[in-house]
This record gives sequence, C-alpha cells and structure tokens, in this order.
Amino acid sequence: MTPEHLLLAVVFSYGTGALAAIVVGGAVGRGLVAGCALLAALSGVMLGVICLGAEHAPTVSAPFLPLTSFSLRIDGLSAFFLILIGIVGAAVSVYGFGYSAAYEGRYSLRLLGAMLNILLLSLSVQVMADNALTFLVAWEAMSLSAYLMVLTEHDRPGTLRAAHWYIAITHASFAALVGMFLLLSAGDLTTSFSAMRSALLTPGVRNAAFVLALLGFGAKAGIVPLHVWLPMAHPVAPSHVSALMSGVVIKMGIYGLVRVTIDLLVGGPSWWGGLVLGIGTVSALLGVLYALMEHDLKRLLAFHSVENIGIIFIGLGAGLLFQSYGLMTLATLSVVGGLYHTLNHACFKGLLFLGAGSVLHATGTRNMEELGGLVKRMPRTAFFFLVGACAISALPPLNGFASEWLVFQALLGGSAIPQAEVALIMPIAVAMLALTSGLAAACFVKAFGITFLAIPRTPVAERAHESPVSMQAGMLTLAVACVALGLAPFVIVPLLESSLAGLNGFTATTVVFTPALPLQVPGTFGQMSAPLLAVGLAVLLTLVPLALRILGADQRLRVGDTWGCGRIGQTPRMQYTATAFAEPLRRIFAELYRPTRDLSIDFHPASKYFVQSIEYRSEIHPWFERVLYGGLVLVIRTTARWVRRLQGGSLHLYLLYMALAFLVLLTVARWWR
Amino acid sequence: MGTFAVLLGPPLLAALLAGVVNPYRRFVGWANGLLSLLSVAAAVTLWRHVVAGQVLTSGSREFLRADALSTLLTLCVSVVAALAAWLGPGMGDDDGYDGAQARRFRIFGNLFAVTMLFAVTSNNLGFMWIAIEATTITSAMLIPLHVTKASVEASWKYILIGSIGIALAFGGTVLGYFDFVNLVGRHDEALNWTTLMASAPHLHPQVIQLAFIFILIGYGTKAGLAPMHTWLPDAHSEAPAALSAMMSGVLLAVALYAVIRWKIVVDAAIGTEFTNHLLIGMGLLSLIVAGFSLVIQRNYKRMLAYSSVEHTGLMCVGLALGPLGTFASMLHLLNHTVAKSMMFFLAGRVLHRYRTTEIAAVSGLLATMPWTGGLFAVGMLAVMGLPPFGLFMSEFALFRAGFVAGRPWLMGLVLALLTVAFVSIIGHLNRMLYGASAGGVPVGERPAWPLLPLGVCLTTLVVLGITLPTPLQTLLDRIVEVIGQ
Amino acid sequence: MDGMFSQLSVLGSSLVLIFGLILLWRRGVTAYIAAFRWQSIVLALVTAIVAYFAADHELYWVAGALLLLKGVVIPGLLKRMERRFPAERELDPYVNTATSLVVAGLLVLFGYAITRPLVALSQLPTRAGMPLAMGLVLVSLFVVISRKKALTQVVGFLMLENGLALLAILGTYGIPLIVELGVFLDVLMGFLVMQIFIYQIHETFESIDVEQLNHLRH
Amino acid sequence: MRAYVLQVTQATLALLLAPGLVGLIRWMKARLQNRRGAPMWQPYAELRKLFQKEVIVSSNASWVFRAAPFLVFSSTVAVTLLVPILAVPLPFDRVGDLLVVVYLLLLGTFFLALAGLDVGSPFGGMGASREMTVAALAEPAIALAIFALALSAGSTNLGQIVARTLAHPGTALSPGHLLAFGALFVVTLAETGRLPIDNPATHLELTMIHEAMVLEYSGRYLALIEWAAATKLLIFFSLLGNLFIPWGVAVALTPATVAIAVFSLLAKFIVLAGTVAVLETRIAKLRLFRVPELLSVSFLLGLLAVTSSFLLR
Repeated sequence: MTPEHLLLAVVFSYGTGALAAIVVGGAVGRGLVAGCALLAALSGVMLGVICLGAEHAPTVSAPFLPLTSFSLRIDGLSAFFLILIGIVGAAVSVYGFGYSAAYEGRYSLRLLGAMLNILLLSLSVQVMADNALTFLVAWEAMSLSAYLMVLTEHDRPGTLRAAHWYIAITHASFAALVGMFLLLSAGDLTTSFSAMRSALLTPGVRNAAFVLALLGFGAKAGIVPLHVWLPMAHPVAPSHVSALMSGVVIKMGIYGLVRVTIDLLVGGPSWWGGLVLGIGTVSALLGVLYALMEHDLKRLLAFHSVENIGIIFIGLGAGLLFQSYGLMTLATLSVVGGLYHTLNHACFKGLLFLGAGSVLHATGTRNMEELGGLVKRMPRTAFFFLVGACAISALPPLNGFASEWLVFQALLGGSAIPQAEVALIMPIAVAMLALTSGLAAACFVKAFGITFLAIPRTPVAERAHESPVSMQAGMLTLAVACVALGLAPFVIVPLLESSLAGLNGFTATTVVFTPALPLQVPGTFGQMSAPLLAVGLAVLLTLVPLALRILGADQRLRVGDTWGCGRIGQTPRMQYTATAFAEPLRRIFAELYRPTRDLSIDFHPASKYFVQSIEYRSEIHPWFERVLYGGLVLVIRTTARWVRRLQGGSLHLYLLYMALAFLVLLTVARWWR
Repeated sequence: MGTFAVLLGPPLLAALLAGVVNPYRRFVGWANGLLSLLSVAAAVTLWRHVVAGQVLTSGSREFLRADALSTLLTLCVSVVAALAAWLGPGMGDDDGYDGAQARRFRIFGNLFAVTMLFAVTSNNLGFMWIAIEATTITSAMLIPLHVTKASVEASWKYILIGSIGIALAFGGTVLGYFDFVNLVGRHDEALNWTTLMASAPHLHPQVIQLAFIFILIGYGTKAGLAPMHTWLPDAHSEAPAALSAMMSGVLLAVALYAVIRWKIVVDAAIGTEFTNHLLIGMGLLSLIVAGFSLVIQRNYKRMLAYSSVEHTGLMCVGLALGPLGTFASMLHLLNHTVAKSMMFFLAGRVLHRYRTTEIAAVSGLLATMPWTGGLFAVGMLAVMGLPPFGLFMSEFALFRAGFVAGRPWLMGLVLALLTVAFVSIIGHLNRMLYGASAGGVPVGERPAWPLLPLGVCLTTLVVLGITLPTPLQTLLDRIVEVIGQ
Repeated sequence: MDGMFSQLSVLGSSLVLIFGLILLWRRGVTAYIAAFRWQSIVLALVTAIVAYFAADHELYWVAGALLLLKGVVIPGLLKRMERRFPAERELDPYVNTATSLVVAGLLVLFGYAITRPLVALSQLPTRAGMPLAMGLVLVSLFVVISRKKALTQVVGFLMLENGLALLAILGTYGIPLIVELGVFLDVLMGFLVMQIFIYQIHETFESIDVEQLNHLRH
Repeated sequence: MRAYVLQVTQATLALLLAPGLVGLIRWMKARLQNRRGAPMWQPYAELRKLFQKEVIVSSNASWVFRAAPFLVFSSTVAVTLLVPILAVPLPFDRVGDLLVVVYLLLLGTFFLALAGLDVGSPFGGMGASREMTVAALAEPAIALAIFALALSAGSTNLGQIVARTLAHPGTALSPGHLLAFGALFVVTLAETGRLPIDNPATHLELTMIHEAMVLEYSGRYLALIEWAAATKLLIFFSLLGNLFIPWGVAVALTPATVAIAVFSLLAKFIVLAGTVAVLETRIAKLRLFRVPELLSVSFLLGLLAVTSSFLLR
C-alpha cells in the first residue's frame, strides 16, 4: 500500500462519506457517514505511520487551484498530525453515529454528516499542504465546516452568538495568515513552502511574519488573549463535534506554529521563544483558573483546552528558546514534549468531551448542579470519564503524566541557558506549570465528583440511562489510546523525534533509548519508566487485598446510612455543589475573578426581621474579555455609527461630498508637479 | 461587422418588440430571453476571436472595436442581461408586477443592456460617454417601477447625482480632446481611442492630469466609488431585483471600464504613478466607507449594495498594483459580476416572499425557503471571498500582487477592512437564516425554475475557484497587455 | 482680425457667465428660466461667431440646434412646469445670497487658476474665454448643491451643460459633429426624464422641495 | 540481587516504622503539654483493632469509595520503593524521580478526595474541596524545591541528588539547599495535614481537612488510609532528612553501612518529630484563607533557593 494509494483512499472515503450524508438520510445515512469517516481515519493513521519513518517525504501535486497548483507533501511532522487526526477522527465518527440519532427530527442530519467528513478531509489536507494556497484553502474549509457544525443546534439561545464570535476570530486569524504567508513567499509566485525555506528575509520581515503567525495560529489554538471564542463555541456544538474541535481542530494552530517557526523560518531570536513561553504560561494558568469556576460541564472542558494549549505552548516556547541558544538536544526534547502533549490532549480531551456528550445525551443538561449519582446509572461512561480525568490531571500511569513530565524535564534543562536573566524564566514557568497541574487535579475532582458521584440532584439525573453501544465504543477507543500512550512513552518519543528530524537543526538521535523500559534523558536530568510504574501499582493493588485476606483481616461489609450528625433523612441538597467546591479558590483568587455579587432580600410585609425570600447571584466575567474585546467592538461600532451618518439622506449633502472631492482632486492635479 | 450586429441587435429588437405589443403578453418575455441568448453567443464569438489574437473592428472608421478588455465586459454585460431577461418581471404569473410595469421593464431593460454593450464596444470615447449617459437615463426610468415615496426619492437622487457626474466626465472628454487638438489639430477620428493612444506620449502632462480628474470623478460616480457612492444603496434598495442585478453586477464594471480606458491614455502620457495614487486613494476610501457601513446594517439589499462599493474599491486598488494586480482585479471583476447578480436575484425572491427588506423581519429563511436560503447563504459566503469560490482566488491574487509590488502595509489595511466587513455580514446573514421562521410566511419555493440559472451561476463561481480555464487565462493576459501598454 | 474674434468670444463667454450668476442673485424660478434662455441664446451666438471666423460650416448647424433646443424647447417645457407648480419659490436656500455670491466669486477665481495651463497651451484666439467657461461649470455645480427646489436644480444642471459646451467650443472649436449631435440628444433625454421625475415627486410629496426627500438613510 | 532484597526491606521497614513515628509525635506533644499521653506504639494497637472490625459502607457510595483506600495505600507504598530511605544506588531508582514521587502522592490525594465526595455528606465535600485547594497551592513550592535540588545535583533523580550532595559536602550548606529545605518543610506540614494547616487530632468540621474526607471510612479501609497517611509522613521526613542531610545513607551495600544508615535514619526522625511536636504545641491552626499566605511564603523560599543556586553556579 504505497502512500499515494492511501492518500487516495483517505480523500475518496471522506468524499463518499460527505456525499452519502447528503444523499441518504436517516439511520442508513448516519451509518454511512460514520463508516466512511472511520475507514478514512484509519487509512489516515496508516498513511501517517508509513510516512513517519520514511526517508523521502512523498509529494503529490494536482493542477486544481488556479494560481499556484494544489500540492501536498507528507513529511514527519505531517505524518504525526495525520495519526492524531486519525485516532480522534475514528473515535468521534463511531461516537457520532449513536449521538446524532437524537437529532433525527429536529436538525438537518445531512448537513451535520457532510460537514463532519469535510472537516476531517480538510484537516488531513491541511497538514499535508506544501504551498500557501493549499494551506489557506484547507484552513478556511476547516473553519467553515466546523462553524456550520457549531450552528447545528441553532434554535438554542447563545448558539448564534457563539458561532458568530467563532467565525469572526477565525477569519481574523485567517487574514493574519494570508499576510504572513505572502510576507514569507517574498515575491515567489508559487508561494511553495520549499521556496519559503530558502528565501532570504530581512530580520524585520521575519519578526513581522512570526508575530502574524503567532496571532493567526494562536487565535486558532485558543491562547489567552484570543481564546474568547473557545468556551463559547465548543459547549454549543454537538458533543462529538466539540470533541473533534477541542481534540484536533485547535491543534492545527500548534501544527501551523511549529511548521512556520521551526520549519519555514528555521528558528529566530530568543525573544520569540520567550514570548511563546510567556503566553503559554499565562494561558495555562488563566485557562485552569476560569475552568474551576465553571459549572457547565462542556464550558469547563473548553477552558481546560485553553490550559492544555498553554502547556503545549510552554513546550514549544522552551524549544524555540533553546534553539536560539543552539542547545539542540534540549530544543528537541521540549518540542517533542509539546507535540507528545498535543497527541495526549487530543486523546483525553476527546474522551472527556465524548463522556460529557453521553451525560448530555442521557440527562439533556450540561449543568453539573443538576447532575450527580450517574456512576451507578452510567457505570461505563463514568469509568471512561474517570480515565480521562486522571489523564488530564497528569496522574502517573496515564499519558497526561508522561508528556507533562517531559515538559518539566525540558524546563528544568533551562539552567543550561548562558544568560542568567533569561534562564530565570524557566523556574517561574516550572512553578506556574506545577500550580496549573495542581489546580487541574482540583478541577477534575470537582467535575467527576459532582457530576458522577453521590446522590442525583434532580429527577432528570435520577432517570439517566447508559449511552448506546456506539458511543461507548468511541469512548473505549480513546480510553485505550490514553492508557497505551501513557504506558509507552519510550516508543512514542523516538517516533516523534524522527518526525522532527526532517526539520533542519533538529538532530535525530538526541534522546537515547536503552532497550530497558525506562525513558532516559541523558546528559540532562530525569529518568522515568512509566510501564514499570504501572506494573508496580498493579502488583501492589492485587497484593494488598490478598494480604489482608491472608492475614485474617475482617472481611465483613455492611451497607448503612451516611453520617449526618444524627439527622435521619439524607437529602441531595445536603451534598456539596460545584460552586461550593470551588469557593475556597474563588476567594483566594478574588482579585483575578472580581466576582460580581448582588443580594436581593424581600422582607416579610409584617416586619423587617422576617424574610420572605433571599436571592443571591454571583457572576464571574473574565475582565480582559470585557476590556479587550469590549473595547475593540466599541471602537468599530463608534466608527461605524460615525460613517453611517455620511449616508444621512440629504441629496445636497451627497452632492457636497462629490463637489468637495472634485475640488480637492483638482487642486492636487493642478499643483501635483 | 456581423458579430457586432448579432451583439447589439437582439436587445434592440427585444425592446422594439416590447414597445409594439402594447397590452403586455408573456411571449414578449420569452422572446426577450431567447434574443438575449443570441447576444451572449456573439460575446462568446468575440471571446474566441480575441483568444485567437484578432481584434475585431467594424466599419471603415473603426466605429466599434472589441479588444480583450471590451470582450471581457461584453461577456459580463450579455450574461447578466440574459439573466435579467429570463428572471426579470413579466415571465412568471405572480411575480409582483402587472403588465404595464413588465412592458416598461422589457423596453428600458433592453435599452439599458444595449447602451452598456455599445459603451464597451465603441472605439470613440465621445460615443462611449454618450452610451454611458444613456445607461443612466434608461436605468433611471426603471427604478420607480413600483411608484412609492422611497423609489421616487431614490430615482431622483440617482438621476441627479448620475447626470452631474456624467457631465463632469463630458468635461474630461472635452479636455482630453483639447489636449489632442493642440498637438495634432482637429479631425473626425480624433476621439477614437486608438488614435488617442497613438499620440498619447506627447500629450501635455498638466492638461491630461486635469482631464483625468474630471474622468475619475465623473465615471467614478457611475462606478460607485466613495465619496460619490451615495446614490448606490438608495437605488439598489428600491430598484426591482433584475435592475439591481444589472446595475450592481455590470454597470459599475462598465463605468470602471471607462476609467480604465482613460487611465491607459494618461499612463502612456505621464507614467502610472499619478493614476495609481489616485486609484489607491479612492479604492481605500470606498473600502473604509463600505466596510464600516456594513457593521450596523438593517436592510439586506443595502448590505449587498455596500458590498458592491467595497468590491469596486478593491478592484480600484488592484488596478494600481502593476500587471499582476491588473490580472487579479480583472478576474475579480468577472467573479464579482457573477456573484453579485446572483445575490440580487436571490434577494429579489426573498423580498417577494417576505415582503420586507428588514434583516430583523426575515428569520428562518432556511426553514421557509430551503433552496433559496441555501443558495443565498452559499452565495453570501462567495461574495465575502471564502475559498472554494472564485472571489477568494482573485482576492488572494490581488494580495499576492500587493506584496510583490512592495505595499505590505496597504495590503494589511485592506485585509483588516475586508475582515470587518466579513464579520458584520456573517452576523446579519445568521440573523436571516436561522431562528424560528416568521409567522404567516408560506413555506416552499413556488416558481422553482429560476433557481436553475442561479445554480449555474454558483457552479461557475466554484469552477472559477478551483481552476482557471486556459481561454480565460489568455483573455486576462491579453487585457494585462492592453492595460500595460 | 484675430483681435476682433477673440474680443467678441471673450465678451460672449463673460455674458454667459453673468447670466449664470443671476441664478444666485434672484429668487423666483421664472427669473431662473429667463436667465437660462438668454444664456443659451448668447451661447448659440458665440458658436455662430466661432463658425464665422473659423469658416467651419458644421458649427452653424450646431449653433442652430443649440438655439432651437436650449433656447426654445427646453425653456418652454420649463415654463409649462413652472405654471403647474406656481407656489414653488426658492424661499430660503441653504446659503443666503450674499455668501453665495462671494462663494461664486471664489469659484470663478479657482476656475482661472485651474485653466491657466490650458490657456498657456492653446494657440486658438478664443482661448482667453476658457477660464470663464470653467468658472460657469463650478458656479452651476454650487447652484445645484445649495438650492432646495428640484426645478432650480435642473436649471443648475442645464447651466453646467452649457458651461461645458462653451468650454468645448472655445477650446476646440466644438467636438466632432456626430458626437455633438449625440450630446444634444442625451441632454434632451436627460431633461425629459428629470421632468417626469419632478411630476412624480410632486404627485407623491405634494411639493418639489428636495429637502423632504430624506427618508432613505444609512 | 542483594540490592533488590535491600529495596524490599527498606519498604517494609518504612511501613513498620510509620505508625510508630506518628505515635512518637503524639507522645512528644503530650509530654510537652504536661500530659502522660498514650505510649508510642498506640497507633499499632489502633491499626490492629481496625483490621478486626467490620466495614460499614454508605448506601450512596459507589465502587470509587471502595477502591480509594487500596489506591491510596498502594501509591504510597510505591513511593517508599522510590525514595532513598536507607541506601542510595537502588535498582528502582531508575523507575521514578522526584517528579514521579510528587505526582504519585497527588494520585493518592485525588482518589481520597473523590471518595470524600462519593458519600454525599457535607463533611466529605468540605474536606475534599479544602484538601484539593491546599494540594494545588502546595504544588509550585514543591516544584521550586525540586528545581533548586536538581540545579545543584544536575538531575531530578533521587539517587543522584543524594550521591552528589555526599560527594560535594559544601553544597549541603549552600543557601539554595537551606532555602529549599525550608520550602519543603512548610510543604510537608501542608501535605501531611499537620497543625498550622490542618489539625490531625480533631473531628471538628471547621478545622479538619484530612479527617473530613475519611469520616465515612471504617474497619480495614480506615486502617489502610491511616497507615498510608502515616507512611506519607515518614516519606516526607525521609526526603527532608536524606536529601538535605545525606550523611549516614549507605552507599556501599554492606551490613555495617546498612546498620549505620538505620541508626542515622532513626536519629533524623527523632529530631524532625521533635521539631514538629514543638511547632504544633507552639502555634495555633491558621484560618483556611490564611493558608495560601503560608504557602506563598514557601513558594518565595523556593524561588529564592533557585535564584541563589543560579547565581552561585
């Protein structure tokens, strides 16, 4: 199966999937959509695996696009992202089959199915693009198909507004990318990437291109100042779409940044790495802090995407910083750490969104305050969600820990940077990263605990039922992926490493792999063996209950009532709620959140001392959202209101404009030379 | 000579037929439709000739001449005229116009088409002026097809601003002729474009600059360049859909054609720097005014009108970016004509069903009219310049030309303005497409057959977005030669 | 010989300009129509003079057409319209008379400055009149902007046409005949359309005051 | 082969000593407060009693509640296999470094908090929320302490850190090490729920954090959790002792050096237990919202440790 055949298989099956969605309706249509997407995703993974190690990168070109031509090239980096798209794509398409059944009568399933296939196709084409026009066309097709899918549930409040913010910021980033690519192609009409690599650009142009790339790709990835659309768009989209968007679509920002900064611009001055590292740290911290305050399950997960993108940016930023100082081993380590976390985040975030989707599917609500006790009613979904929660909180045997460990080692390597004041960023980044992972663990205890454990808080949660088999299959694939990625870093890291080998400046054999299981990072710092850790924990987990049984510990177990200080009944209202759980942190970080509090008490008419009802409302609006975006919208609207007055309705005014323009231009022409 | 007759004849015939058949009957409409196809065929033969390298002229004194630039415009005009003939009033039974109105549309609509065709094929700049003045008159007659306060107001503003603009353009033609007379002396073919070009390098710089200002303000008014664009939103929101399609799609292009004809002469005389600065200034002003007028917009027909002002401004900026820029802006002209005329016809159908041009009042368009709504949404995405469609390709070519011509900051500003326009339009579009469908609005696509030609328009846009057919490529290269002279 | 010819042409064009300025000074529409009529007659006279001195027979036809079209037909139609809407006086234009005269003066000066290269370049004896023609163009543009009544605006537009025709005759002894005829046809058609619209405005708005035409906004 | 045997003995020794250490601290506090106090081996008796008792599980609880004690206990035992309590070049040293240790402990806390929430009582929720807040805020301080140690030792591997400090005794007294010791000491108090942050001896819902989570446990589950908490305390004491004052840790695996290692370990434990006992009798519990200030002090100590080790490098 040569790469070309596989590529054709990918494009062909996504295409048939999209067509089938439009032509065939109902369950068969959904089946075809899911089947074709699954087939294409798997062949995408195979294509990626084949091309990951290949010496020469296979190229395909077709005279489609008018100006430059449509050319693809699958080098190591593209292959890695193809695998990422394939894994999450497969899981999402299988999950989608069951999940979209609920949309049968209400929304257009044909559009949803077609757009799912087109999104996956444009993602695959995007990572293989070899010239600017193909990249931009795939980029916009991706944004559009995702936008249309976000709009599926258009009659719900807030969907239109969220979709509008999404397409607005995505298009602004698209404009930045057009500018950047044209700056990079510097006069070469084919705008091909190979020409960009060899183009000699002045430092000024390179810096401008970098800033535009950061803005464009950062907006897509969802780094802090530009992340506003992410917590709005992902919750309103159908869950399997938000899983795909959070897992894969925002990773295109990462792919783009790596492709431009490391491949096309071949590294740059150290402030590039510093800026990316700084943005990563801020995004990670703010992402998790705002996630803690959420009690809408999918908004919480969306904010966590911002956090994890921050961690990936920390890895990339450290890589760029090391590259600018010529410490190639550390640079490779940190970029590999970043990419490894990209793959891990795609898996566990996808899993969590699918889990949230089945909760939404079963109960119809995303609000954690109305859920609870689902672990007994949806045992398998609960287990998968728990696996995802442990992975995202970077608990040892799973994949979150492996990549976060790598990023930590990269940052700890920072001491090798000659300039002391630059090296000082590293410990601060380490501290912020540690705080973020701590808060993430707290947030997911809240998310899993309040949603799944204890007593159901509403009748809706009471009547919850396990999700259909196809949805569980989707979640199972991603859970297995998380565990596998967690156990086998010593396999994944060299593969990642060879995918970077193609990019100049990154040597191939920096991370040595001894046949023994541990992941060694020679010459720098750490050594860790995930498989041995997992085996150790498993052995202990079996040994301890066995020992208790052998040593004659009492095995009797009786079910009784929870201790309620002597009260008889145990009502759901006595449980902790999500807001209560996050109250200590809200108070500690009050200056950041600036929670608005309003209390309205209406007293009993008889006397001031008796109260009929008290209503307490406290909201948290991210202040920079109000300042940054509120300001921007205000500026545009005031200019628009000012420009509108030009068309005031009076004919004389219109003629005056014409006459003034005429006189002005006459004077210009008369005294021009 | 034959092709010109086949080009200009059919619309004249159709107008005559409509004039003769007093109580309007539907066969006039069908005849008009068939005749318009004839002129499209003539335009295509012209295209074939130009691709083969011949420049067709008619008559001894080269009265009519069709070089590459004119052929592109004839193509656009004839196609849009054919669309207007098939989709205009007087074809279906209840398209909201009675017999008299349909007859009036058939007469003046065809006259409008003839004058535009004559304007783009006439070699004599004087006749070109006369033809463009005639377009103003014929189209002004059609704006108040439904006599309401708003349409009367729109037509008065249109005729007054248009006539004053055209008078100034006549001033420019006179000054150009004056410059030529002082150089060579008076003779009848003086105003022919070819003769003017022959002696262009020796023209007096000061006078030709003054003449170009008159031309730019004059024909700029007809092209809807800011600050003379004020008639455009009013005219489009009141005119019948077919007329708005012809005006927004092609009339702006014809006026731009006139400006280009004189730009070539002026460039031959004093170099491109003077005209480029002017065009970039006007283009940028149009982009700014149109971009920000779209932000708070409550009427979807005015939204389309402002989008036309924006795209014309973009074409002007493109013209000033060297040969690559000219190539991009001519491709953009073709794409914009197809896209904008399609959009106005769709807007006409929406207006006919919802009875209002208020964006807020039109909701649930996808629910009530799925096919029209779908076409409207996809067409709007095309007009905003999104990839799979031709407009994105021409805009990308334009930006590429801008960066090659060494004007990155200008391109950055243009990109930002286009993004502002995109964001506002997609907001308005969403409000129309989604949401609960307005009460009392009948669901379904009653006259479904008009959707077929509009579907064809959309497919051409997609084809232009995917590949650039070689005959079109050679046509555009020939135009770049003509303009780059 | 040339001396007499250029003096006559300059006298004629200054007369044409003066008739234009009357629009700014008087208030009644009847005065405007009379001014336009006499301006067209003088313009036809100047054309005849140029035809006589430049011995160009075609120009006689042009002078005749000018006299017939702009001297008789259009003023007649204007008179008929004016009788239909008697109450329409230019009561308070946007710019009162004093300032509009000052502005007109400035515009004529600006016209002079603009046409200096033209006069320098041209060898024809009639070149001295061109700045006056340009002045008339700018003044009539100002009239159209500052007057409120639709009828006055039409007269202002017609004066603009006169100014340009004068410019053509003085600068190039008239543009080629065919084109000249086309221009006359267009001016006539343009005027007829405006006339139809003015009747329509009167029907729908009960007055031809353009100021109330401001419903279409933004 | 002898190394593996030593590794296992080290783990069993840690498990056996842990309850005694807690008993020692309680006994010392009692003596300081002029009370006779329970004897040092009292915790052993409690554990034996609990293992004989019947387990009562709340009706609301799910399998998470039942699995949590085993997860907490096995993660803590796994950590004892990684930490250099007696000797340094141990085979399992390559399996995990200081980061793995920290995150394994976080795994234990994570599941304990979940178990607290699972029963659906307000105490469990309150305990879980406060425990996770304190754990989250302690993370940066631990990270900086690790960074400071790693800087001077060139690696986060525990064995290498101890070996390097043994090889260069001067670094043990460097300001980096001292400040890191201070930071890690405060973190120990926070992580093991000692007085200024959490009061181990009370069941008053206002002051208990760790106890609130385990309120619902009984029988052998409670025994496992108590034992794990005691082992966690021992782990932190051995980290404090061996990483910063490594003298006495056996480098060559001979019976003599191992004996010396055991005695030095006991001596360090007694000293540390004494300081903790004195500390707990002197100061009162901090209000929950004053705890972040204490943890930011330790964060500051860590940061100063890092900067000083940077400048002196």
